[in-house]
Amino acid sequence: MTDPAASSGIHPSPGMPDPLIALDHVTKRFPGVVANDQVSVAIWPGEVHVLLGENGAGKSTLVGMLSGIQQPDDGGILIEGREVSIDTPATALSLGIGTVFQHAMLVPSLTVAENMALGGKAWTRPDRQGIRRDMDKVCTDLGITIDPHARVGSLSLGEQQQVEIVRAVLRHSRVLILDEATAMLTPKGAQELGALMRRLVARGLAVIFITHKLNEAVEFGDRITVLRLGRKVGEIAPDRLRTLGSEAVTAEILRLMFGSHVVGADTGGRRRPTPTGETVLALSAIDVPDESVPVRGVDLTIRSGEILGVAGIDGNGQKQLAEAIAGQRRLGAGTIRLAGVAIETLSVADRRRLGLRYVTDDRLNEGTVGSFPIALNLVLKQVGEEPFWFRGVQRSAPIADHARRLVSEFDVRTPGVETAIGKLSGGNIQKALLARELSGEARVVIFAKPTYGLDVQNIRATRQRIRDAAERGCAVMLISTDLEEILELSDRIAVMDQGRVVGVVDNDADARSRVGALMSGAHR
Amino acid sequence: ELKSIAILTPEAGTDYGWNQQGVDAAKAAGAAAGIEAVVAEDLGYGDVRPTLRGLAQEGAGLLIAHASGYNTAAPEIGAEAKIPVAIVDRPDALAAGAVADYTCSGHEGAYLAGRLAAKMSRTGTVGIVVSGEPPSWNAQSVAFAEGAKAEKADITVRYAVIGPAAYADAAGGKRVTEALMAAGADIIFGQGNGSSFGMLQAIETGKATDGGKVFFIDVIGDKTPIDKGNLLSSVVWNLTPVYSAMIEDVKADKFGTRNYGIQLADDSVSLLKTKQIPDDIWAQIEALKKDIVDGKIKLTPKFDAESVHAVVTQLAVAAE
Amino acid sequence: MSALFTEAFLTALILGAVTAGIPLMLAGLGEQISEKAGVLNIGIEGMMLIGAYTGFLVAYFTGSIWLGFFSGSLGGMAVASLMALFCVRLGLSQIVIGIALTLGAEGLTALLHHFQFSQSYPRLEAVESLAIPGLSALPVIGPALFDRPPIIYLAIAAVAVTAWVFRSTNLGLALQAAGDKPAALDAAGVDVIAVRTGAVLTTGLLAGLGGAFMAEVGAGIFVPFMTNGAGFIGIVLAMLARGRPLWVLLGALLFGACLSATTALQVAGVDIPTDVIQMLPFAAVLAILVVFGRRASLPPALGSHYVRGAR
Amino acid sequence: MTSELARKRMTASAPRPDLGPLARRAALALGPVLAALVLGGLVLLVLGVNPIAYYVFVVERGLLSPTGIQATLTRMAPLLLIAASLIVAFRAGIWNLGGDGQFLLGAVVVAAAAPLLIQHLPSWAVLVVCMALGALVGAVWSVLPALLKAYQGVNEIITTLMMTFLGVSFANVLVKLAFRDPGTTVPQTRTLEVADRLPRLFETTISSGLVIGIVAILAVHVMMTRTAFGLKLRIVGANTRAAVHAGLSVPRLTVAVFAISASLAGLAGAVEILGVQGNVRADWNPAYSLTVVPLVFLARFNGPATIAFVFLFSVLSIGGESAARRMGVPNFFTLVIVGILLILLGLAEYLDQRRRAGGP
Ligand SMILES: Nc1ncnc2c1ncn2[C@@H]1O[C@H](COP(=O)(O)OP(=O)(O)OP(=O)(O)O)[C@@H](O)[C@H]1O
Ligand SMILES: Nc1ncnc2c1ncn2[C@@H]1O[C@H](COP(=O)(O)OP(=O)(O)OP(=O)(O)O)[C@@H](O)[C@H]1O
Ligand SMILES: [Mg+2]
Ligand SMILES: [Mg+2]
Repeated sequence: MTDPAASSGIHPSPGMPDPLIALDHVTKRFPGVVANDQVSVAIWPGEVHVLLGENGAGKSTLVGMLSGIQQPDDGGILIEGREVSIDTPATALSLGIGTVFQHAMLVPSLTVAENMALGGKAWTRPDRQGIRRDMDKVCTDLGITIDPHARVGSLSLGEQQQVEIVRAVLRHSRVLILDEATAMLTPKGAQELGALMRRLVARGLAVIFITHKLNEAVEFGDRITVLRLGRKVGEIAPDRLRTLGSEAVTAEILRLMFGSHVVGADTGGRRRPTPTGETVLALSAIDVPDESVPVRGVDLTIRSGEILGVAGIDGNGQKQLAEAIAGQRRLGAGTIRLAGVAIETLSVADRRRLGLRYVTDDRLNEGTVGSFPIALNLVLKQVGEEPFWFRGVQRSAPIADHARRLVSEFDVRTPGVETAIGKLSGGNIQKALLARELSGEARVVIFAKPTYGLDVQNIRATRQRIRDAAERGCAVMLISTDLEEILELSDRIAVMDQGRVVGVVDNDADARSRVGALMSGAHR
Repeated sequence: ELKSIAILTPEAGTDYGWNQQGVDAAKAAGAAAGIEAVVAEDLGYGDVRPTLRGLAQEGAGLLIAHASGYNTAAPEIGAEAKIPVAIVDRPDALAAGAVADYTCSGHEGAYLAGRLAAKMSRTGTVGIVVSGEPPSWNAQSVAFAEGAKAEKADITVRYAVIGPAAYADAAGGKRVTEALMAAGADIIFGQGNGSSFGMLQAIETGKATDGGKVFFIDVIGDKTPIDKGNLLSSVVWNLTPVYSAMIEDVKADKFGTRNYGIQLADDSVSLLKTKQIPDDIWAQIEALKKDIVDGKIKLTPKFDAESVHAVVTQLAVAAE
Repeated sequence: MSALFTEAFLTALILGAVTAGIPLMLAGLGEQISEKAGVLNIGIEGMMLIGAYTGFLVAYFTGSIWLGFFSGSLGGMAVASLMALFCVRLGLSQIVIGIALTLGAEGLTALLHHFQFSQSYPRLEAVESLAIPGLSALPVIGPALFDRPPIIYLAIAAVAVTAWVFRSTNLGLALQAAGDKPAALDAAGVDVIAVRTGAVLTTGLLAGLGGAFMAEVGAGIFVPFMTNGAGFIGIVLAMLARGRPLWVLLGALLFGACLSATTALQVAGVDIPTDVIQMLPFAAVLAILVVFGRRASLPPALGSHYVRGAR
Repeated sequence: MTSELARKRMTASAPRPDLGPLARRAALALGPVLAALVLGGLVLLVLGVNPIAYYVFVVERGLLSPTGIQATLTRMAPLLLIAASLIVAFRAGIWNLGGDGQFLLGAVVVAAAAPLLIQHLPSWAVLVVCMALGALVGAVWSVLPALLKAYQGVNEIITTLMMTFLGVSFANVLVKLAFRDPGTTVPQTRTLEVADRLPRLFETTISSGLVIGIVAILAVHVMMTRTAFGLKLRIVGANTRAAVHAGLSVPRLTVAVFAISASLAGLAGAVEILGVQGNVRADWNPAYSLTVVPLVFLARFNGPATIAFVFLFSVLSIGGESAARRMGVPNFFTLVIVGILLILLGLAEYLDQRRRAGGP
């Protein structure tokens, strides 16, 4: 609270023009939480303004008030110095504020072009041709390819995010808000998005960019605001950002984000000697039928203590494969052996009983039951088992104790274990999910995008947990679109492309380039 | 001493039909005997035990359960509350001091209606439309068809039921009646509470296949007040004598020693004379009525639906 | 040719099927619009009944069948506006309010009928028909289909209009988005509440018109409870049609045809117990579901209230 | 600093001081009832009827008079069983709207079997066998929707509604053609004598069906809220994908839900026959299910709360019938009151939720 930057007002100096948008001491409360507490932020044209903060810090809520999704309980919003009330998303759009939300805001049953047409005059025909033309132009501008006639539901999350960016640009927004837009992108994709942001601000737009990746913040940002527990705890202005080196900026950010105590040092890089344990998971000749991305002929083995990374661009059959191993999908052909036992005909529950764990990447729609309390979600896969149930009857005390233990162990930020899990921020839901899967006796753990949407500190903690799992002798499959993550953790790396494993490489010095080549389709 | 009687009806006593005849008769009989008549109408076909108990508690000295659907509940509650009950369609339930039946069959009247219809039909086809197949309607449907055939052996009798639980299906009544009219019927014998107004509307707004007017023969009540010139007749049931007799029997401690009924003989069943019926034809009908009363024409009621299906004209017959 | 299946009789059967089918179609079409926008409208039976009552009342007192249809639609919309207020705006349970409106409408119309018409049972005059030149001269189907009250043509046009709105307008996209992912529609700057309110009111309009049709054309009279479950059949039709207006029309006509077939079998004196014959239309639908039963594709947000920014 | 900040954040918007939970519940239930009575009273005034007198009759007959309250409690039995049936299904996310068909067929088969069985078995055994039979028949009538839903994903609202339409006709076919009492012209089944029916409670006319109903609804409540099986059903109901992910066999649980729900509805039919009616007539269809649906919703699928709502509804329907007769108002007025009451109860719950959420 003593950081001078934190109190920086809306008008930095009397002579300067008004900022494009300013949030003036806004406060937003939710039942049991103050999501934003007297936050003041000014957004300038021609700047990428990065919002940083740990999970639940209030970033999404803050931009929600600019997008018309939330109304501030206190404080005001100014556009070019005039106080405005952004009471609906329509108002936000008419004010030139375009948003790419953290959770996709497209209608899955409509095509890309139809999604773009949403909001047009009621009785008119959606101008599919015109939209297509405009889209083509923006897409070439941005170096993106999207089929305007594809149904959005058939696109990967990454592609959906691109669609939303194109839509925001198409609408001639003056302010573009990107809430964790790079979370689903490959490093290359993130780079492209960064370049795009630079081009947009060069045209005089303002961009608000929320991310958990500090390197992106430093690389693409002109100004950085850090939120913590709902309060603005610091702002790094453009000149200071330029003068400090990237090392120093990162240190400064970490200090602002997590307080003065030092964040655990990164243990990253190549790790332990190559594991030599026996094979725990063996996939042979796996086929998984699927309408969009069928998986074909996958052969993989993972030893005890080994981490097998599965790299690949989002939507290349990773999810289908993971679901098939977990038992949520029927196999077309092939066998799956867990410690020698064929499990391909067993149910999800039986596979779990044998020690198979699957951390889904779809935490909202699959991993949790949003309306149920955290405590129950933490035993969701153990319903009926002792000690939580005795002869089929629920025992509240052990369930609550278990929940409290995991909540503190995994640092889930929540008002209590009886809170509905859907009310938590994305990162905290993910922590709860990890807590559930990593507790108890596991032999094989499949992680799908385990750090998606997590803040730096949680990413570190999560990666450490993945390592610990391997250390304890688990066979770990790590599916991720984040190549850095794969390179940091894996012993070997399998690359998936269009439903096939196109190569498995040891994680040695030239792994990066070989994986990169495989991912970009060099084998084709 | 008997101070009041109560009647329970499933629907409102304003239907120019079964419910209204019951309610009106109970009031008339009560007035004649100088006792109060309590009316509980619109009770539906569900559980009437609460109402029966309530009326018993309020001091009714005779419960008239005016629906065949009440004939299980009423004797039970009557026995429980020690009050005599009158029911319909269960002649075998007769119990001294406790239960008497007044199964109403207008079959004699319906037979006359059939004779009348056959005499007056120009097209040689008459129709029967019903909204359901309860016993008393079946008996009248059979008698109507028999009467028509007795009058004119080659007459065609068409028959159709409106639909499931269609007592209120006025649109269905109209639709089915129109189909029968298109099949040639110029006289419709209609039985069906709310739906009968739909039948009437079809008749009023439609034409017979010969281009002429279609006539309606109603049952139980007298729709003359709302007629627009298409009402040919009605098999009218008058329950006042029945209820009066019951009251007398209760007073005389004889209730439950006999059942009651309606018949042409005492005018508790009668055929309505409207101005649509020419006098000469009416005279013939009067003569036929006398034959029935005198026993020269023997009629036995048939209460089941199969009997109805057996007497109406089959397609095979029509195709000859 | 048999003496029974004359041209006049066949005409009457087809006509009966159409006349019975139109109210079902209007109800189903209305329900489909609500469902597309994410509102499960269980109150449709009540909307039909009120429509039937007001339609009849006005047609009877003014002598104008058109004023009757107009006020029947308004009556349906009045009930629908309650649904819009309580369910769409305030987010009360759609099932509770839907059933409450149906029960209330049943009671209210029966009550009003009791005080107004239960002595007189007024009946309307025949409804004028409009012959479509050329087509009406066709045998059997000419008089059955092309020499009918103009409201029937309008009702069928409503199917075409709805299909057009669904397929080729921005409104259609908005309706679909409101039922599939209301948050996305909201984020695109369209007021979800307004879209859903409009959809529910349109449902009321169509259901009210269906009720008015039933009272004015179908029966020529109002009697209590006369819709007799037509609204619920409308719900089934809407769900079976999976968002396609034309299928609602076909389903409704099929239903009407089953009713006519029932009558035809009886009039022909076929000696099957009546109750067995009457199971026909329902058994047919179930058979279709068993044979073609595929995943039902109801809008994902159907039945759930939309609150902006809620988690 | 962190903890201080965190504490401030977590407590800054503590919910406003609450009324006692009992007082709140009472206000929640009584407020809408009073408001509905006032609105209904206005309607009565328009009709020229004294509302006070009307309501006095309702309360007197439905609640205060000994025979009235007995009738009210007896009426509750089938409603409670149907409510239990709906709670199981709705909590599991399955919209079983086929309760009326399941009820009716259970009733018909029991009505046919009981008078025959009584000739061979002692009365208590007949009652037990027949209740099991009713439950079984109800379950059988849900097999088609259950399988279609579980293995084909066919929407159960359509199929169960269809099965009810079909069931109503089929029940008539059974009564008229298969199970008909040859001793009467009325198309109805044979009758189970009063003495052989479910025993009455103590010296009253209250059927012991009431006890069965209360036990069933409480059992269902405990099952859904306290047991592993109930939780599995709730997971399926809340999020099917999560259920699959958690390793639950969704199709099998779906079939189980239909089986339990439909057999409770069938049991309701059996209890209504064994406890009250004694036989079934053709065209009999009390259609209880439709009115119970909103009641369980208002009770938020909570067993004890449902009992309260069912009681309220029974008082209204028993008392309303009598008041209507005595005041010369058509019985339909009760429907109007019930409609208004449902809306107001829904509204009260909405206001309460908003208040608890600390909204404006
Ligand atoms: N609609 C809502 N209802 C209740 N609580 C909410 C709501 N939206 C946000 N919150 C709470 O407000 C706090 C801030 O959430 P917000 O989503 O803004 O965090 P964030 O910084 O975007 O986190 P993340 O990085 O995980 O996305 C969290 O504690 C969250 O649980
Ligand atoms: N904000 C979010 N937080 C967590 N999970 C999300 C979020 N948004 C979407 N998801 C889920 O993440 C999953 C990954 O989406 P994606 O479209 O990339 O799937 P995929 O791995 O390509 O598989 P498929 O090809 O079957 O769609 C989806 O199931 C989606 O529902
Ligand atoms: Mg966020
Ligand atoms: Mg994909």
